[in-house]
Amino acid sequence: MKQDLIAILPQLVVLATAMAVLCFEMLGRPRGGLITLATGMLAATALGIAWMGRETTAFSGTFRVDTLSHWAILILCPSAILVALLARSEVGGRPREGTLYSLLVFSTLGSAILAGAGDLMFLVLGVLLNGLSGFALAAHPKDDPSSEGAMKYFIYGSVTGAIMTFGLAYWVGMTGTTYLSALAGPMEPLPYALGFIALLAGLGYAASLFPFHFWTPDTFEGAPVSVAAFLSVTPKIGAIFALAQVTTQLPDAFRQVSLLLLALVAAASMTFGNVVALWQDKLVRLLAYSTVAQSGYFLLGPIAIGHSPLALPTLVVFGIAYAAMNLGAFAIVLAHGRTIDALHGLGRRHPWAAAALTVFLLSLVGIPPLAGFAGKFLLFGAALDAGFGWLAVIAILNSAISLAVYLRIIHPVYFKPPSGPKRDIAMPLRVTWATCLFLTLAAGLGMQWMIAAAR
Amino acid sequence: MGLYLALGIAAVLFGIGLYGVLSQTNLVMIMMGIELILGAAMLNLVAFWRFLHPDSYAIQMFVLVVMTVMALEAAVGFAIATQRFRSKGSVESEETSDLKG
Amino acid sequence: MLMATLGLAGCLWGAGRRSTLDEPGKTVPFQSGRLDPDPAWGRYHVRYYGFALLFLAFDMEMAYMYPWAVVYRELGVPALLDMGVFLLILFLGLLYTLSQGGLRRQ
Amino acid sequence: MNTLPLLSLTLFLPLLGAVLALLSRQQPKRCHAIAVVISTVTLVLAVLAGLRGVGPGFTQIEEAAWIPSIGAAYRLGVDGFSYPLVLLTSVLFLGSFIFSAKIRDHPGSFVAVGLFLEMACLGVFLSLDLVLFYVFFELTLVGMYFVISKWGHEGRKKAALLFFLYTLVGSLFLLLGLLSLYLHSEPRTFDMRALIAAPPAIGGQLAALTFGALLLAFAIKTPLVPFHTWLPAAHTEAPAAGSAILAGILLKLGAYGFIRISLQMMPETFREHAWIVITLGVISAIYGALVALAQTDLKRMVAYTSVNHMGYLVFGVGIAALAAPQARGFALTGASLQMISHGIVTGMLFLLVGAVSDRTGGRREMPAMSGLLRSFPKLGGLFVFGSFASLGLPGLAHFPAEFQIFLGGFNVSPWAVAAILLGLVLTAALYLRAIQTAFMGEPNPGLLRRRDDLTARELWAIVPLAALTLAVGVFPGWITSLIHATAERLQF
Amino acid sequence: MSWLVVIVLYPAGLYLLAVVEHWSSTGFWVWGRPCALAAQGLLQESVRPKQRDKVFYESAPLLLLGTAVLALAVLPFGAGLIAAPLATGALFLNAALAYVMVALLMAGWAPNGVYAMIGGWRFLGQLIAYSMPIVMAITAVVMRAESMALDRIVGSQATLWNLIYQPVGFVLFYLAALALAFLPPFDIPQARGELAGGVFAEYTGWRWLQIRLARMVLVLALSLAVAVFFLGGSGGPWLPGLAWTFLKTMAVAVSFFLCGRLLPRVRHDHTLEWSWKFATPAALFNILWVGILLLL
Repeated sequence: MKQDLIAILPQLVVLATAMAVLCFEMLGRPRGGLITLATGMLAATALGIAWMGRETTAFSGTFRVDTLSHWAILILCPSAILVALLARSEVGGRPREGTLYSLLVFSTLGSAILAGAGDLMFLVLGVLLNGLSGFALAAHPKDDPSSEGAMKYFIYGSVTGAIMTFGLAYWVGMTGTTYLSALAGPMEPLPYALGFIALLAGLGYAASLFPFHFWTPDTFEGAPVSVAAFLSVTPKIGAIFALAQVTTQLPDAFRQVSLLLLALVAAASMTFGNVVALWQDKLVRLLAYSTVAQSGYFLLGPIAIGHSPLALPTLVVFGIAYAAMNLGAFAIVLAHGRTIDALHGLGRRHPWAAAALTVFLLSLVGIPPLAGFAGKFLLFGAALDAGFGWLAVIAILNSAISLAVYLRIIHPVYFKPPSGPKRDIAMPLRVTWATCLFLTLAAGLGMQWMIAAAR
Repeated sequence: MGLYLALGIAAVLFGIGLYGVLSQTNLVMIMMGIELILGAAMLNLVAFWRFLHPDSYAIQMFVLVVMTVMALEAAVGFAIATQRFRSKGSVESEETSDLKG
Repeated sequence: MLMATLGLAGCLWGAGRRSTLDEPGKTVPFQSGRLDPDPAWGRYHVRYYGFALLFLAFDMEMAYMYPWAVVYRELGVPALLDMGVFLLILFLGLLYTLSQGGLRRQ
Repeated sequence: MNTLPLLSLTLFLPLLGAVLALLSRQQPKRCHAIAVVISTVTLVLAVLAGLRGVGPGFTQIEEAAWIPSIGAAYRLGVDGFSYPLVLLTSVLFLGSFIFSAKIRDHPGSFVAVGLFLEMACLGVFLSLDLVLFYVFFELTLVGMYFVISKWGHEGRKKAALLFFLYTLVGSLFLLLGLLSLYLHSEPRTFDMRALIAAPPAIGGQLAALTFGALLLAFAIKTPLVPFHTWLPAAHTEAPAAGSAILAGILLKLGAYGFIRISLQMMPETFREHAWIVITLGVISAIYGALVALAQTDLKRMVAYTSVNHMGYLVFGVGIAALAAPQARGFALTGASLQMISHGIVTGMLFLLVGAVSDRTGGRREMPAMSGLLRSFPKLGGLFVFGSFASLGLPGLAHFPAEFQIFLGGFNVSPWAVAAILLGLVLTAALYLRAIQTAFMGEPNPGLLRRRDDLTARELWAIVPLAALTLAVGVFPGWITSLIHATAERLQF
Repeated sequence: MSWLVVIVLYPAGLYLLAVVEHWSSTGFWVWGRPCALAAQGLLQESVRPKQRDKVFYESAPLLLLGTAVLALAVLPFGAGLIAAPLATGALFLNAALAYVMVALLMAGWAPNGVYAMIGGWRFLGQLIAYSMPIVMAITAVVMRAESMALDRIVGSQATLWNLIYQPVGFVLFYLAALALAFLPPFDIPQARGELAGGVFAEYTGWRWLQIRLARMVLVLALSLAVAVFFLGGSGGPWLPGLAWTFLKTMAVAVSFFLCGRLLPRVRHDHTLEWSWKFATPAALFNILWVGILLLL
């Protein structure tokens, strides 16, 4: 018991932070909540670093303390801080500001739980915690678009969650336990298939993978930009890591066909996300579709895990890269406008912000030596190594399409006349994107540290 | 036999729930479909516990977890429905057309 | 005696079945004398949504508490601590609702 | 490593310059001064590195740990193939910066992007690590994209997009190919030296696929027909200096990749599929010449001759894979020399075309021009000189290169050489026609916006290139000896 | 034999309770009042709204009665005198009583009248208020007994009644039971004089009699529950367990009506607010209290 608690101390710190932030909100001190959030998350991160290298399980094997769960903490907690800074500049001063912070941390906790799930119940609970906080976050402004987005998010989330629970019941019935590690046991094809498809639905929705992504653009557009940024990063990383936890345990008899299904989903997500993004004029929607595509790339990691020594580092590196560049892009969007038109001539007005935006977008494409390149480079390597060369080819063609998508933003930023005057940008925003910029630039050089730590 | 009967009923429940979810436009009705699906999941679990793995505590626990999921999703769902109702005056998902593109 | 009681009740019931005058207002629900009341089957603002949502959360917690209560004495202090943490989090939710004015009549 | 890391200095000096230029972007003159000074110093450093001695194998290795977990590291070094290209890069960039010192539209950004591009190009040639190679390979795209879409002509947006997309697809396939090489190396490493010393054992279909990915990547970059469609648009829309660099250096990245990666790391597979490469080379040479012949736009014409010249080059590489050691030496040396010659000559031609269109207000249709030689004797004379070099006149840069390629080719397939010689004839024809229509005859006064001949600045940019053309043509030995030694060492 | 005594004793108790109830609301002690009411109800004309939901209208009183009987079924009338000795008796009791809310909502909905409807919704609000205290109080009792079987719960109080052991729980359970049976001061669903009869405004004649009967049985069941959970059930000196249970039950039931006579009616929003602000925390405190006592 005691060892269990020590092993999951980072996650516990996250929980405590969420509660402490909530307490500050009760006292009507959102700023204190923000500071608490930052402190708590930094503490969790520090613990995550200190705990690095421990490989154990907690609570009789239901929660895995391993590379993925450590790195989930290391990625998600700093992201939560950055998102909180964004939120501060967006909804600061409005009612229930502190609640937003608290929900951010709760959702982060959900993702952290997902990332270490060694048990089906943790999968269900992680998706639930993640989702519930997410619904509330999306509905935070209480206006028409946000409630619509939240409603769609809720419908997709709860339906896929229910389906996932239903399907997982078959796995439980087959194995008699809820351990993921028991999957390798005797298994009939039909219950297995039902369970796997259901699982894919549940986690695929959180990761906004192709057939389950329909909530993404609407929710992102309705929600505050900071929340959209959060929703594009945290649930996704949790869900993909959880998928990785599952795919390492797939029974051999169905492994190939399951991975093939995942691969098809990945290919569809990438293609759909990128192609649809080509026609978007609202930046948030564009980024929403691009996150669908990015999840498709991300899915290469879980597919390759167990077949390639590169897969685990890949998940970590791409996770970091994705968080940094996506949050950065959203931060710029928040600062400078939610449509492409609003960004016209940004290079003239705010050269540094424009340069940062360019870096984030090129990083999303995967241009070296930026973070996105580091991630994709390893992802493609892992996919090739695992024998999914065709998927890597599709991913590559999609990278090219995504270039066209992002150039639609980059081009007017530099080559169109300015659409508005220079504006003062709040300090927290600048801090956020500067941090993201640093991470995006440094990830290529710092890859070694991450890979070494992830092994 | 009992197992298959229970699984069959659960499957039917699931089917009804899924049909409800897909065919209804009112948020509250959709939530009812969701509850049916979760109910089917619980029935499945209980049946598996009763007929296949009578000594598994994990399955019982899972049933409790599913109940929690049900309740909390209902709670948040109603909260969203209330808010939607206040801002828009309707909880029909068909009428949600402000956001598209 | 039982038979007699039942028989009496039966007679009385039978007596109550006799046909009655058809008066206006007899077949409409009471609404302080209005004879064409609006249908009541509609939406009401019952003003306790917040409580209802809180109730849902707390009610689920009870599902965990019953089994816990049964084995509480066997498990001793750890059980107290476990449930203590759980209830603490839950209680925090209650406090939060209180602080946000959720426990006021809406 | 106790000595001064000259290669790293060469590599990162332009980056420093880019930062300086950005910092002083308010003062155009200082920006251009920075550009010229930095690129001159870079050239000097490159020359100094060469004076230290470039051996047949990789020399002047500079190595630092980067990602040891996956066997990637910061590794720089030069050999006979890459060193001349490094020199070419520094020379051509210096020339281009001198030539574009007139740019007044955001000169700070221009200089910064240009120097960034120079660093990327140098990086490709200097790096001895596949990851590093790929990083710089892609960076060139970003730099070039901004050059074209910011300082290009009317259709620049589309051209830049086309260029970026097309070449990105290519380089992504390159990434796949590189990863495949990595995954099959034993132990897994990205070290080029190790990969060349012990080519990865990829078997069967996978080898073909890997080779195909690499071929596609380099064919797009080089470009070979049918993957050349981005090239005319990009060249036409790019500013003069941009075109010069695009043709002079960026195309060489593909050609260099053919030799360094396809040939050296997958010799067996290359040999198996050499015929495809040779065929592509022949087709490109002839097709490029034919299409160039049909152009009326002077710049497009020069652009298509690039396709033609790159055809020879790739043909040479393909021949080298098949030929016996003796002939291989010729073919490879020829191909390498062709890179240098084409870089110098085409770079010079594009700068000259730029000078022409500066004087005609942006119009470049040859039928409209006439008598340029009389109007601008220096400009015209240099153009004629460049044309003769480009069509392969003996004594000028292309001749020794093409001669050696054909010499090697005769040992393998005389028919292919015969076919490709047709391209040579066509090139001669099209240049002569261009000279005749645009430069001979009476001047067309309505066309000209400016009447002055080449300015001192332009001369400073172009004349050294012309001198180099002559030098390479007359004394090719000083370069070929380097290349030849390296080519001889290849053993497969 | 014991069962026979139960069958005689408890209906008599019911009759007594009906008399007490009349006294509590009017102040007159009329022994024949229940008989008169019964005769009146049976003779009275059945007036029914035309546009009613027929199924709900007819089944609501029956459901209420059934609920109360179900609750009685698991409660021990004396040592070993349980109609259905369930291992999860406490849970079952709780579950059965939840249907009171369903019955009242049905009754409120069925006649399509606003007064009834409002009464129904008010009871739903009341449920939200009382269920947490009642459930948590039961939990604390279960903790002490280490079982949900009601006879074990009675057994656990052999030395000390839960009334003394966990007074807070007793108070909460007592008040919640009042609310559950919508007795004054928690009678707002019915709210004589305000809602014109509330939930049951449209019930007349023998249906109304059913409701009154069900209500009495419900009160009896709840009193019995209080006796079992907190007053040691059948435990007591000299007299047989059966008698002790009956006496305690009647005492509790009479005290219920006394409360109604003494206390002012509580608005349903106040019920809600106080329940969540004070009662639920108090219930949690009670659980903690019992938890600590048990570990000592």
